[in-house]
Amino acid sequence: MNTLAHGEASSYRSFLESGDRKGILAWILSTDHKRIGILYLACMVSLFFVAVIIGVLMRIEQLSTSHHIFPPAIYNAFFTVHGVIMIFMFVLPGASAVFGNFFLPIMIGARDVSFPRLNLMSWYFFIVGALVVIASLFTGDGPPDAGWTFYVPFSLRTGTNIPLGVFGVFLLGFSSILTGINFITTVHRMRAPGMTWHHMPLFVWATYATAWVQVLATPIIGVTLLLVIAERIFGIGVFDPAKGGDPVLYQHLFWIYSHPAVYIMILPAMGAITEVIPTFAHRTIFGYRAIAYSSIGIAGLGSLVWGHHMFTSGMGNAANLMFSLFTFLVAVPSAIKVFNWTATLYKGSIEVKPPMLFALTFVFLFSIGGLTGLIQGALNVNVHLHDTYWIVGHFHYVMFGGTGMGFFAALLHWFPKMFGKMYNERVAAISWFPIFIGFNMLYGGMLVLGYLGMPRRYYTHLPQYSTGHLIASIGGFIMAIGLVLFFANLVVALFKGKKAESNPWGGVTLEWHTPSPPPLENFEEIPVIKDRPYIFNPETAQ
Amino acid sequence: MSTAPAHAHPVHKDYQGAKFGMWLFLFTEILLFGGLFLLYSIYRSMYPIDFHNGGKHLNVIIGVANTVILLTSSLTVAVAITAIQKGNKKLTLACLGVTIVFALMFLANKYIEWSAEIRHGIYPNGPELLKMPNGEKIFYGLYYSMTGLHGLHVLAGIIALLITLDFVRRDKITGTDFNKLENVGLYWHLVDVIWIFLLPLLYLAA
Amino acid sequence: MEHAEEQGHVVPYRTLVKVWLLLLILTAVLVFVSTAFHEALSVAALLTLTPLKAGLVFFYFMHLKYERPFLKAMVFMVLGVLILFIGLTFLDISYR
Amino acid sequence: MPFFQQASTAADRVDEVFLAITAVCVVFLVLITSLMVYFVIKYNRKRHPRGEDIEGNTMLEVVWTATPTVLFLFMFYFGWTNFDYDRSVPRDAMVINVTARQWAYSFTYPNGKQTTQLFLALNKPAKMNLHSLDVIHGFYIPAFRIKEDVVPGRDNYTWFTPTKLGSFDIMCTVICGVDHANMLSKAVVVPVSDFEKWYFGGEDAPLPGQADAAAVIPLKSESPAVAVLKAKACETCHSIDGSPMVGPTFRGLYGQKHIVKEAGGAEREVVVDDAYLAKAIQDPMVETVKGYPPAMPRNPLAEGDLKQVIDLIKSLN
Repeated sequence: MNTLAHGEASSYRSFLESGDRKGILAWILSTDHKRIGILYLACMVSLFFVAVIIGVLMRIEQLSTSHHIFPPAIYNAFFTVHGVIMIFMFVLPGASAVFGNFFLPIMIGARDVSFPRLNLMSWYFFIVGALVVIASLFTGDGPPDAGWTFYVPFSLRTGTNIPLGVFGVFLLGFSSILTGINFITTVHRMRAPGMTWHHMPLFVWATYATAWVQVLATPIIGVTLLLVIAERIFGIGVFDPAKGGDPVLYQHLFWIYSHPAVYIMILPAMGAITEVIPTFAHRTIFGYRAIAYSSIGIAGLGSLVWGHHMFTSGMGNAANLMFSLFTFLVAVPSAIKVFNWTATLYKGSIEVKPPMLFALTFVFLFSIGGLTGLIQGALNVNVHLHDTYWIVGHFHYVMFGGTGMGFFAALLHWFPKMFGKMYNERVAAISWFPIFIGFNMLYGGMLVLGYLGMPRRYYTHLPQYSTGHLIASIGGFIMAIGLVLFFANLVVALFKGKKAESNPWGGVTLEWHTPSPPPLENFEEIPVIKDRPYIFNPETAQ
Repeated sequence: MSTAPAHAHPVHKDYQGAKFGMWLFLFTEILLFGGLFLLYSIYRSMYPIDFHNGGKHLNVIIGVANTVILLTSSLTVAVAITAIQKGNKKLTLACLGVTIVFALMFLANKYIEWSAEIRHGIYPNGPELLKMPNGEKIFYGLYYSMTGLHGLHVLAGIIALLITLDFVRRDKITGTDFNKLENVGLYWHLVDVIWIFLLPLLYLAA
Repeated sequence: MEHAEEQGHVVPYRTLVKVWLLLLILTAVLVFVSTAFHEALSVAALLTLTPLKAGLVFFYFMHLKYERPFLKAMVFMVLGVLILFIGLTFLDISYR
Repeated sequence: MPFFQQASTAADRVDEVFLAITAVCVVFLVLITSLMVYFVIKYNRKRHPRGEDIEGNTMLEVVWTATPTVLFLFMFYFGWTNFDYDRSVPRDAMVINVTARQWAYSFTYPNGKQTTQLFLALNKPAKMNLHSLDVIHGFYIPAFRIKEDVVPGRDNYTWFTPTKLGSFDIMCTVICGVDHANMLSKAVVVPVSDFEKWYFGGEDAPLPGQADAAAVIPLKSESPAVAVLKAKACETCHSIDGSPMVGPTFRGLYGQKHIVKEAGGAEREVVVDDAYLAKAIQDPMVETVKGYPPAMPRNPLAEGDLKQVIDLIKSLN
């Protein structure tokens, strides 16, 4: 079985020690998929903390209705920037660009992605896009304040620096497209001999489905954002009601991309969870095909539900009906995944180590996110809940409770493999408590506030919502402490951690057959795959 | 999972993969323009008469001339690929050169057309356009965005074709290794296909 | 996985020229119909001839005819997705 | 009690569907969570050192695909039928025109009466025709469970039948600029007799429900200039008593020196005089005042109104 686990015996050089260049150039000019994955990781975690700090500042502002620390214009910029960074620079590329880049080629037995230079270019688009967005905060007539959705006509009329911010997002979209093209081609062309579609690990399936959504949906937002820029500079009029344009069409185009984008965010995280759960349950995944095909189902159906962001926009009734119907149908494949993950625990041999703890938390929090989605998917309830804190709470359960926790679980799961260092498992488990408790106070509180009628994007609130805001803010502070502890633990491990074994958790997919960290070429020889993945106990396999 | 070492493959180019990647890129281009086509079809259904009148002002002759130019340039690129497959380097070079000339002619026509309209005050926020009904403002907004974005693609195509031409000249693209030429060809044909749709939507809408 | 696949089909010059002529003829018909006849007919011509022209370019100039069935299916899938996007948006506009 | 206030016929329907779906969701969540916890304990590595590779169970897959599908379709059905109710306006509804602008609502009744608060008769259906003068706003009354976006260039509507006396918050839910959070008003529901007394009572009739809405100042008793400020919603950003708001206060403004930024980005100093005020009011974005957000909507005044407003600002020194 472990013919390739040669880390202990043969002398090898890991990808971190290989390469012709030294210092920073070894990183920013590297076309190695593993280095690029780590580049993404470093940028994303830094940007994540910028957005977390902004989030904490917003929670501080909401502590009082009479004392305002920040003027409304700054608060509006806060939630815009928080949204843009979190959505476009963390959760959207997150699991796909970091773990997809690092592990997708290894998991299918390839030496690299199909287009390594394009892969590096994609990272450059990402970093330049991020820098442009950040530059938009400090140039022009003030930071963008239209929310991350940039709804027209407000984004056309406001005096702030929308065009530059929007251009930055356009570049980030380009990065996403190039990554998607790369992953699809890699999965089609680079699989090792015997790695048939049904022998692929489920993380690869999820990343593959995601890549298709990236390729097909992102151009729509690209052209939409270009039109917003053209509207601001030339006044072409296609979105300007003063010239006969229809602002609701902007919303259609925006959500044609941005709803599938939610699935771009969640699918790779689901894929990562699907790796973590069988590894720590020490048994095969339950319902391999159901999980694989439901990824495709989510990607497909998820592209047809964008209208549920627009139930109160005065959309035609036929559209309201169809979009609500599709919204309920897209919940089915998600439900299938949750059931299969739960069933995978049955008759396993479960160890609740930190990655598993976060993976199970993912299932719990994502379930709340999905179920609140059903509640607001019902048309008449949506009329009440739309644009309130309920929505804010819901999408944080999905994006942070889902993608975020999935990202954390994947990071804990693969950290020893990526860096060859082991973190302190006890500290990682301790950091879970403040994150979990704070999370539910913050976003659970938001759900309640929303049902009571607290609209989103208010720099202050009416007095009847003060208690709810106080609880949410305290939860936010508790969670922030947990996040700092979580990442501090990993940073310490990076420099002072024990050396990690090649397979610390007893995983069976290909990446655990390479030494930690993997060598530059991943494999000395390309493996030949004879069997399906996730066979932990061959004697009991059906 | 059972694995066993296989014989190591020598690293070599994956032509099918490169072409597949190019097709994926073309898909994104189709959807990029698809967003504009979506806007066009919706606004046309909202303002049918204004769109009809808007199309009347456009110069059909230039539109059709540009269609013929692009179709022919598509032919020359296709011939260039067949020629390189057959090892006819001279014909390949000639065809690519002709394609670039056609592309420049296309842009020249576009320049003549746009500047005539701009002289007449028909451009976004232009004095004449502001006097027109809303539907025509939208029509011209879309006209400038669609042909403008398409023009940028033609410009990018010219640069790509020039680089390819140089590669063929220096034998970096040969009868056994012509994937780059093929991919540039695919891109150029797509630019042509988009224009095939723009012609009836904008010029023949009247 | 097959690595020794052929690099592509060689399309004869004759076929390419024929397709080019056909494209020019279709363009002429399109222009003629849309200027000389009633609007309904010209819309019908637009909706049939234009995709036909695009199809010719795709199938012969872009060698789609000689590609694997998977790629053909993907091209149609992409066009289907675009049509679905437009159709669902029309569902809003037509029943407001 | 302000929590879970139900004050319209639609509110009961929304809460019914909400509670029904929430109940199903809670059952699902409890089921999944307790199963996970149970498995984690029962099949812990210590108790169960070897796992079993159970690949799947077609029967189970079918059941847990079909069950949620059916349940979800029911949820969809209830949401849809009740939404249909939200969109079907009764014939006898009173039609009130709602005008939204940055950052205020105003309401126009069929007989021409204009208010900044929404007065409603108990148990009488009312239809809101929603119009925006600038950007998208979201007309929202949480206690009525209704909301509809106010989209410029479009004729959106919503309707409701209030079922409780009292005054309820009206809010804006679509980000519309710096003072989005203060784009508030009240829906004041009064008995039919009180409403009719005001509605048919001529121009000077006192507003109904004064006890509930102490803040309401009758328009008629104000100077014409203040009425203009209210009608054009200037007072949502500019105070006349010196208190700080989004824009500069009018108190003491005349004769001050300001740094303004021209469109190109160049800065220069201006003295606030008649000519400057006229320009800044009629075309606010040509030059913006340093230290304040560039957020003032273009909302030109008639010649006479402009003079009155400038005179008012002068008088505030």
